[in-house]
Order: sequence, then C-alpha cells, then structure tokens
Amino acid sequence: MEHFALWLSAFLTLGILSFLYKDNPWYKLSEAVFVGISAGFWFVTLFWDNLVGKFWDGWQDEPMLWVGAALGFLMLLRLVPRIGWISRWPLAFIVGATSGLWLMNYLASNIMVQVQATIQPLFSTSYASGPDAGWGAIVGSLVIVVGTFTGLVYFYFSKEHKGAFGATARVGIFFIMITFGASFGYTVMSRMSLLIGRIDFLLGDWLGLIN
Amino acid sequence: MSTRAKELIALGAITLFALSFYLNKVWGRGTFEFPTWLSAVVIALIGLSLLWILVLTLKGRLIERRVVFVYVGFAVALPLFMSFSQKITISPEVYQLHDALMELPAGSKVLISFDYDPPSAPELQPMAESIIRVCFEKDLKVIVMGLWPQGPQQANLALEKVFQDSAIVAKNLQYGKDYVNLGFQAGNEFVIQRMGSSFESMFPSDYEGTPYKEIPLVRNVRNFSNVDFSVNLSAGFPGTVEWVQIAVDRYGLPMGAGNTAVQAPVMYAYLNAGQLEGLLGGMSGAAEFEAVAEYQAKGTKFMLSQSFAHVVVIAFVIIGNVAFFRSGRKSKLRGN
Amino acid sequence: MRQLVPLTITFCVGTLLIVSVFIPPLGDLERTFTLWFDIIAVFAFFLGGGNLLRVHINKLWRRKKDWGFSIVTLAGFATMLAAGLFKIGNPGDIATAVDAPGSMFYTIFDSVVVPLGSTMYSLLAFFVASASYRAFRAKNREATLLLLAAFIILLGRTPFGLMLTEWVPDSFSLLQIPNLAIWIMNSPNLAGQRAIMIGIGLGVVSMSLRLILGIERSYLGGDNA
Amino acid sequence: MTFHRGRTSSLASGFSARLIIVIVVIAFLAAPAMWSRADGPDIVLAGSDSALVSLAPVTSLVAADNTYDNGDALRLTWVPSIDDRLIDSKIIGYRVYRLAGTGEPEAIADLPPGSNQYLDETVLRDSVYSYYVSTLSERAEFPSNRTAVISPQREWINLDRGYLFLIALAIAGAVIYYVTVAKRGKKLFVRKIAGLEAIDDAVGRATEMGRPVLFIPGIHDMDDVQTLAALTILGRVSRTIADYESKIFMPVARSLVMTAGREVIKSSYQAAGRPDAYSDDMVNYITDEQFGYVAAVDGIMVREKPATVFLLGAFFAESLILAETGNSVGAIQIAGTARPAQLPFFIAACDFTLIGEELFAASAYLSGEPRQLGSLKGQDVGKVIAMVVIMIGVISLTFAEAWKIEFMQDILDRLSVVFSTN
Repeated sequence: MEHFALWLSAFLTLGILSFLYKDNPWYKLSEAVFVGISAGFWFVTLFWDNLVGKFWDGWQDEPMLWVGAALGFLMLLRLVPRIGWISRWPLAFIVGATSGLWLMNYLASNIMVQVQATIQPLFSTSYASGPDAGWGAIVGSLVIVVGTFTGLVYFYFSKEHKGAFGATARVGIFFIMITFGASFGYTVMSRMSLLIGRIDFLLGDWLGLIN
Repeated sequence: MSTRAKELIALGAITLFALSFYLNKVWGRGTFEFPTWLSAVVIALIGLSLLWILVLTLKGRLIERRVVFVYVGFAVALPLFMSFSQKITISPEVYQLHDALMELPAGSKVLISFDYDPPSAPELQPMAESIIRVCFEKDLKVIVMGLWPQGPQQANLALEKVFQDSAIVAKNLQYGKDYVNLGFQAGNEFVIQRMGSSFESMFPSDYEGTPYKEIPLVRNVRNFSNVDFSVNLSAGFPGTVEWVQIAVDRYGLPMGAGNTAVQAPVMYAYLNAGQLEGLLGGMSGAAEFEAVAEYQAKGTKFMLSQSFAHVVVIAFVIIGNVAFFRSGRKSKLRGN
Repeated sequence: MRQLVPLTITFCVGTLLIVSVFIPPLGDLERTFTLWFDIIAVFAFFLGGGNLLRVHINKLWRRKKDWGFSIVTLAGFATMLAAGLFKIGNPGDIATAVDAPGSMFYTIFDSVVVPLGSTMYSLLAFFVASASYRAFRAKNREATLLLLAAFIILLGRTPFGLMLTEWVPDSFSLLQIPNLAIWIMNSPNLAGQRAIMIGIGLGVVSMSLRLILGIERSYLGGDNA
Repeated sequence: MTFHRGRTSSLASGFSARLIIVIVVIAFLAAPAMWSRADGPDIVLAGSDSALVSLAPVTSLVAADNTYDNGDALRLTWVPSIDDRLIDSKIIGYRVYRLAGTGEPEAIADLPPGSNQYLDETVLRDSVYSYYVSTLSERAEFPSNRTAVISPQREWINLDRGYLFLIALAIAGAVIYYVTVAKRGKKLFVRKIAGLEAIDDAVGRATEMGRPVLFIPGIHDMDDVQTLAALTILGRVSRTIADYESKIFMPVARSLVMTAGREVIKSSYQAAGRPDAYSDDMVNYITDEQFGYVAAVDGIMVREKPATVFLLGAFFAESLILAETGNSVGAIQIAGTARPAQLPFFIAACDFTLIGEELFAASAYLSGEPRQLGSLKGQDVGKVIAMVVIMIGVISLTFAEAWKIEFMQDILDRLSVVFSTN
C-alpha cells in the first residue's frame, strides 16, 4: 500500500510536470484526477463545515440562520426557468453585503492606516544615534513621503498626465515599478524552493537517489 | 524518426530509470553523491551552455521556452547530488535563536507551532528538523501543535526524521513524557488567545486522542506562563504576526520564529522591537541555523540548489536584456 | 420589478452594514451576514457540483473529444463524496471530524491532492525563469527600474550579493547589496505599496458606493434593461 | 470563505486615560464602603507554608463598563502588586476571579506578571458581576479586595468612531456630489486608461480569428470586492462580445461566481438583443481547489487557444502560471488585480495591466456614463484629501521634531486622533 501511494504520487507529479513539454494524455489524466477529487473534497468540506457545522448545529440558537438557508434555497430556483430570475435576490444580498463590508474595511485599513503611517519626520534628531543612523534613513523617509505622494498623483483620473503634473505622475510610476521589482525579486526566491521540494520528493523519497 | 516515436522512447527511458532506481532503493543500495571533480565539470558545463544560449540569443534566435525549463530543472536537481562546503555567513538573528535555545536549562518546555502546509515544507521543514534536534540534544521538552490543518502532520514527519539519528535514539525519549503533538485546532488567532488562559480548552486531547490531563508532559501546563520558550514556523496567516500580537505582546511568551522568504522581511520589524528572539528566514535561514548547530542537513543542501536557481534566473534576465540591447531595442523578440 | 427588488436588497444590506460600524448593537450583523453567506455558498455548490456532473456526463454521452478523462473526473468526484459524506474508514464513529487522520477522505487528500497541488505550484519556478528570459526587458525607464530593483533584491539574498560588494567601506555600508536590498524593501518599495493601497482603498469605496446606490448595474444587465 | 474585518474597539487613548482617572478617584471615595461590604477571600495555600513568601495583592482594582459595545464586556484595571517591581520577583502571574450575582468565585483568566488590565468579554448584559484578582506565587494566591458590583451597559452610538464617520462622509460625499453634478449634465474629464481602451480591439481580434475570449475572474468568491469588480467589467465585456458575435468562455473556481457570471452574461446578451445566443455552457465551475483550477484552466488555454484572455480579480501564486501559458498560445492578455505581489508578473507577461485602483474604476470608465464617471471624480477628491493630510502631517512633524515647535505638535496630535482607526 505504501509503495502504491508513493508511486501514485510520483506518477501524478510527473504527469503535471509533463505539461511543460506539451499538453498530453498523461497531463490530461492528472488534471482529470485533480479536478474530480478536489471538487469532491471541497464539497464535502463545505457540507460538513458550513451546512452542518454552521447551519444545522446552530439554528436552534440563532433562528435567523434560516434566512440564510432561505436565500440559499432561492439560489436553487435558477433550475426552474420560469422563476429563475428570483435567484438574483441572494446575489443582490451578496453584492450588498460585500460592498458594505469592504467599503468600511478599506476605508479604515487601506486609506486611514496608510495615510497615518506615511506621516513621519523628514529628518529627526534621533537619526544622529540609533541603529538606523545616517543619510540612508533621511533619504529613506524622504523617499517614502515623495513616493507615496507622487504615486497618488499617478492614479489621479481627472487630469491628463501632461506638463508638471505629468512629470510628477511619471515619478509616481517609477516608485510603483520599484515596488513591483522588489515583489518580483522576493517572490522568485520562494518559488524556487517549491520546485526544490518537488525534486527532492522525486529523487529522494521516491527513487532514493539522494540522501 | 517521428516525434511520436521519440516521445515513446523518452517515456520508456523515464520508466526504466525510475524502476531501476526504485528497485535499487528497495534493495537498500546507497545514495549517490558527485565527487568534487564531477561537480566542477557539471558546473562548468552549465556555465558553458548558458554562454552558448547567450550567443544564440545574440544572433537573434530566441531559444524555446522548453529549453529554459530544462535548465531550471537541472539547476535545481543537480546541486542536490553535490556536497560542497559553502561559505555561509550567519546572521545575528540566527545566532540569537540558537542562543535562546541553548540558554534554556534542561527540562524546559518549548512550544513549537507548525503553521504551514506541504507546499512551504521545503523552506520550513529543515528548520523544524534542526530546531527539534537541538531541543532534544539539550534535553528540552518539546510540545508541538498547529494552527494549520496539516501542521501537526509536518511535525510528525520532522520528529520521524530526527529519530533516524542514533544519537537521538540513544536518549530513549518517550512520547508524552519528553515530547507531545497536541494536533490542530481551527480558529486561527482565537486559538492563541484562548491558549492564553487554558491550553486544555483548545486541545482537549492530543493528536492521538489521549486526553490532555493524561499526558504527563502537559498535565501541569495550564497556559503560556508554564512554557519556557516557543518557536513559530509560519508560512502565512495565521502565523508569526498573530503569535507576536497575542502570545508575545499580551502574555509575555518568549518566542523565536522561522518564516518563508516571502514573509521574513515583515518580521524584521518585530525582531528589531525585541518581540522576537531570533528569526530564520527562508532556505538561507535554515542553512545558517544548521551551520550554527553544527549539523549539516537539508537546509544546507537545498541552499545550494536555491543559489543555483537564483543564478540561472539572473543569467536569463541578463541574456534576454543583452540580446535586447544588441538588437537596438527594437528586437522582434516578443515582449510587453 | 426584476431589477428593482435586487437593487433594493443591495441598497438595504449595504447601508445596514456601513451603519453597523457606528452602532454597537448592530455589531453582530457582520457575523450574521457572513454566516448567511457561507450557507448560501453551500447551496450554490449544488449548482456548481451539478454543473460539473452535467458537463462531464454530457461529454461522456456524446463521446466528445477526450471523453475518457471525464470518466476519471466523475469517478474521482464520486469517490471523494462517498468517502467524505459517509466518513468511510474514519477512526471512531460518525461524530469524528471528516478529515481525521486515517480516514479514506484524508488518505486520498494526502496522497493525491497534496502532491498534485504542490507540483502545480512548483511549475511556477519554471514559468518564472521563462518570463525572466522573455519578458523582463529594460524596454523603457519604468521597466529598467523594475528590473534593477528585482536584481538587487535577488542578489541581496544570495551569498553572491555579499561577495560582489564586500569591498565597499563600512561608512558606505548602505551600498553593499544586502543592505541596499533591505533599504529598497523599506523605503521606495513601501512608498509604492502605500500609493497602491490608498488608491485601491479609494477605488473600493467608490465602486462599493456605485453598487450600493444602484448606479453600477452592469452585473444586472446594463443600464437600461 | 469569510468576511474579514480588522477588529476595532478600545478607546482613543487620551480620553480613556481621563476616564480611568475619574474612575479611580471615585473608587477611592467609595473604598471604605467596599471594604465593609466584601472582605477579601482568605489566602489560599497550595503547598507547605515553610517556603511561603507573602506577596502584596494588587491595589486600586476597578471594574468599569467597556464603552461603545453592545453591553458584552467589562474592563478591569488595577495597579500591579508592589512585589512585581522587584527584580527577582516571586510573582508568576495574576489570576482573575469573577462572581456572577451572588455566586461562587470562578477563575476566568491567568495573566502574566506586569499585567494591569483585563477585558472580560464573556459577560451578559443585565447581569451583575464583581471581581477580584489574585497575585500568584509558586505556592499561594494573594487575593485583592473585591470590586463593587457592576453590570455591562450597551451604548447605541460608537462615539469613538466619530472621525471615521466624518472621513467616510467626506469621501462618500465627494463621490455622491460628483455623481449628481454629472447627472445634471456637466461634462467631466477622465484621463485615458490604456488597458481599457484596448478591450474593444482585443474582443474584435477574437472575432476576426474565430477563437474564443477567455475570462478568468480570479480565484476568490463573491465576498471579495475584486471579484465584484471583475463581474462589473464582465458586464461590459460580454456586451461587446454579444455585439461582435464572438464566443466567450469563463471557467470559475467558485459556484457562486458561476451563478453570478451566468446572470451577468445572460443579462448582457439580453440587453444586446441576442438572448438566444446565450448558453449556460459559457460559464463552468471547475473546482474550488486553487491549483486544481489552474491545472484545468491551463488545459483549456492550450486546447481552445483563446485569442484574448482577461485575468481580472483576486489572483495569487497562479497569476504567472496562467499568464505565461496564455502568452505561449499567443493570446492578447488584459490583466488586473489589487494584489501588489502579483502585479509584476502580470506587467511582465500580459499586454495590458490594470494596476490596483484601475481595476475598480474600469467598469465606470467603460460605461462612459456621466454618473459613473462622476464617481471617479469623487474618488480623486479622496486622493487630494490624502495628499493634503500627508503634506500637513509631514511638515508639522518635521518642524515639531526638529525645532520643538509646540503648535506643530498640536496639529499632529489632532491628526493622529482623527486618523486612528481603533
């Protein structure tokens, strides 16, 4: 059984990797297995966690959960063509709930927190000592303020990017590009380690070639 | 020969290769390692072929993606066969974690939370293994748990690995007395918060179903105040940030952390503020810790692959750009 | 009518949630609505899962191209449903968690979904390399900056970064690549990140308002239907 | 699959400090009454008394209502034991006891040494409670005096969030103001957004080549605004597709998104006057599993060879896998997400990328409708507010720090009160 599981894992792993060469039956098989089993996995998980765990075990304490179930049921009315339009109601609920929630969330966490965090002194006596002492810190805080400011100018919609305004927006996009470069550099590193893990599985756990 | 025939032959070769080596493994033959001269030859070959790609690209022939893929595959796979003594510079935060563990008196309880899943294992598993090993060598008691569903399983894999070493086996450590796996509990940061008042309320039984009160190691562990040190191995949410905010800030639990390379930069703020006593970041962190603990294992080995892979990526960026500039920036090579 | 009811629901629900932030007794509303959402999602899965079955049975029935793989998908789906809903092979009784170690559900997940997921994830390493070769070009000033930043960060995290700039005197330690990498992360990167985040925040506020007020109704079929 | 919101509570610091002082003063005045009413429980000895060291109990213990909640929390504050300040203090922590009504004391929390407050969130409105806190040593407990009885109060309006309310009002007000201005017919200028200008061409290209358009709405459910943004754009795109008579294909990772996507495309086809051209097969649920979905979409890309690919919504690690595969089949790709970590990959591998805010503005921009454009203008007011605040803040902080100008410090304090979110 242990041998079987190991070979199955290796077989599927190689099947996915074979996609790099080209689309082929081996990949299609791995893909079909993946889709079928993972869809089943998620349905079962949703069933036990949400339907049983949250609704069935909870409605005695919270009768209001029936409203959720009713909305869910309305969703199923899509299957009846004549009254299928009723399924828009639960969708409308979801759109309303998502918009309402995120409006306040983003206002607080994205706008207010970030604006407040940007407010920092351009230079300060504390730079003379401390671990970050030196011109790096001064340039650093200047860069943060200028970068945030010009970045916002780049996103400004109601003015053409021309003249001084255009130049400022261009500085803004420079900062945004550096941000992207930094994320790229960082992400590349951890992605490589994923591959190392898979190859270690194939050559080590499966074939026993490496220690 | 038709493409189809070639493909079939390749498939056959892969199967043969796999079968032969698998049987080799089953019969208990050893592993392979390149001698130094071979490693040098391999590295030289990789370097030369990169040059060749540069020449090709300069001539205006963009090599196929699949060649790039093969490169990455080799750059990651081949170093796993090599054993080089790498010059590893050890960061202060790695020393700090090691020192924190070494300073604990024998018998101290260390809580290790495994907050990651298999995809992040290449980075975090080597850390887990060497940290557990250090704990056992120092006769510290280890309590493991997980805020990610697959965390406790990763913990068991790490424990298994550590117990393959005869020096550790000789200590005759017992489950429940010297180490315990409390398992997974859903609820993210709320689990940490509740653990602040009672471990037992979150882990009524351990991974194997033994009731909390019947486990000698934790019978008297009521909450964080009965734990002497903790290590958090984390690949995202919930993870080190939550542990610091709740367990460290509110309950004063001393804590060190191991993080994936993507996450690590965020943690430096906590490190500088003294909320973390040591930090291992990504594969290099794992390798450095192994160097400090003087036990070379997977982290060191993987680090070589990682460096190779970086170099290959950097080489490809350079090659692409050299070609791009040589062709006067109006290359036909497709780009954005 | 067919538009009015949904628009009214969206408006009421959205407004209630916004107001609830300022009225403590309504503080639980968020949790309630989240629960409702989770329950609706299960019902929706009956449609999604049903659709999966329909598509693949259809493919099989009509003997469309690659129909053989549909059998595999259907079989996998059915196996997982059976294993999970009836908790086959679970240690203990039906009350244990569905993904208790040792259960069939758990075993399949562990030996199929986990390796497949990890491998698919690791394909990223290959694509990163091909994108580096093909797409990361210093086409203009913006792209050059992106590349430079990426380069410094990449080098800064390998031993090479240190080797390359070890000669830089300590009074200019910022110019050593590992330090420069940290500086980039903490200064220009942070600035760009903040501008993007503030922008996103405003974008979300504005879009949410358009949805709640019913100005944006393209998802209901355009402006005049 | 949950809504996330940063938990927000607790008082603005200045206010709470004053409140505590008032409470402490009142407590002192009422102290004699408390002593006479409730004698502290006896010292509890846990072990042999030979090693017993007597520890001072905590003082000034006060239980107060936690303000601005639904009456479900009480806040305890105290002055830690004097012994806690010693270097090798014998104190191992504090244990909080609660008496509900006239019931027995019940230990509700253990806190580390140095603690001086606790928020009890397990109380019920309309019930009465009193508390005491024990100082713990290895072997014994040293209880404090009991607090007066108290019951949690509910408040109807959270005054702490007054500034949040004002800022929300300012930004939302600006949006609504410009929407009404636009409605009255005033022309508003909005600059070009390259990625969106390209949509028509991209769809046209698919028609010419006779290949489908692939629309990927990210991998999150409907409870992520990015998915909503993708669906609003889908409304515009599918309308164009219906007009051009091209084919659209939309594999999704969530059942709800499937239902919503079908609704959107169907409505667009109806609006375009081609309801019979619509079919449910345009939108298919694949699987919720992130990489299972990616595996399937990669397969679809190489088999169907779409001429145009839209990648709009919440993307994670799969962004580059999808974008590179799409690129390898020669598709024109238009991408957009609000996740900064994935944007560089889209920028590298796709032809056009909507960066963050542009994703949310896209549908309004594409509609060309005055009211929608007005909302974009309102958004810009938000940006101006942010920029002005940053400028004022930075200048006053720099002056306050460098030259110790008090007036500047005042401005700064005011700003930090306004922008604190808790």
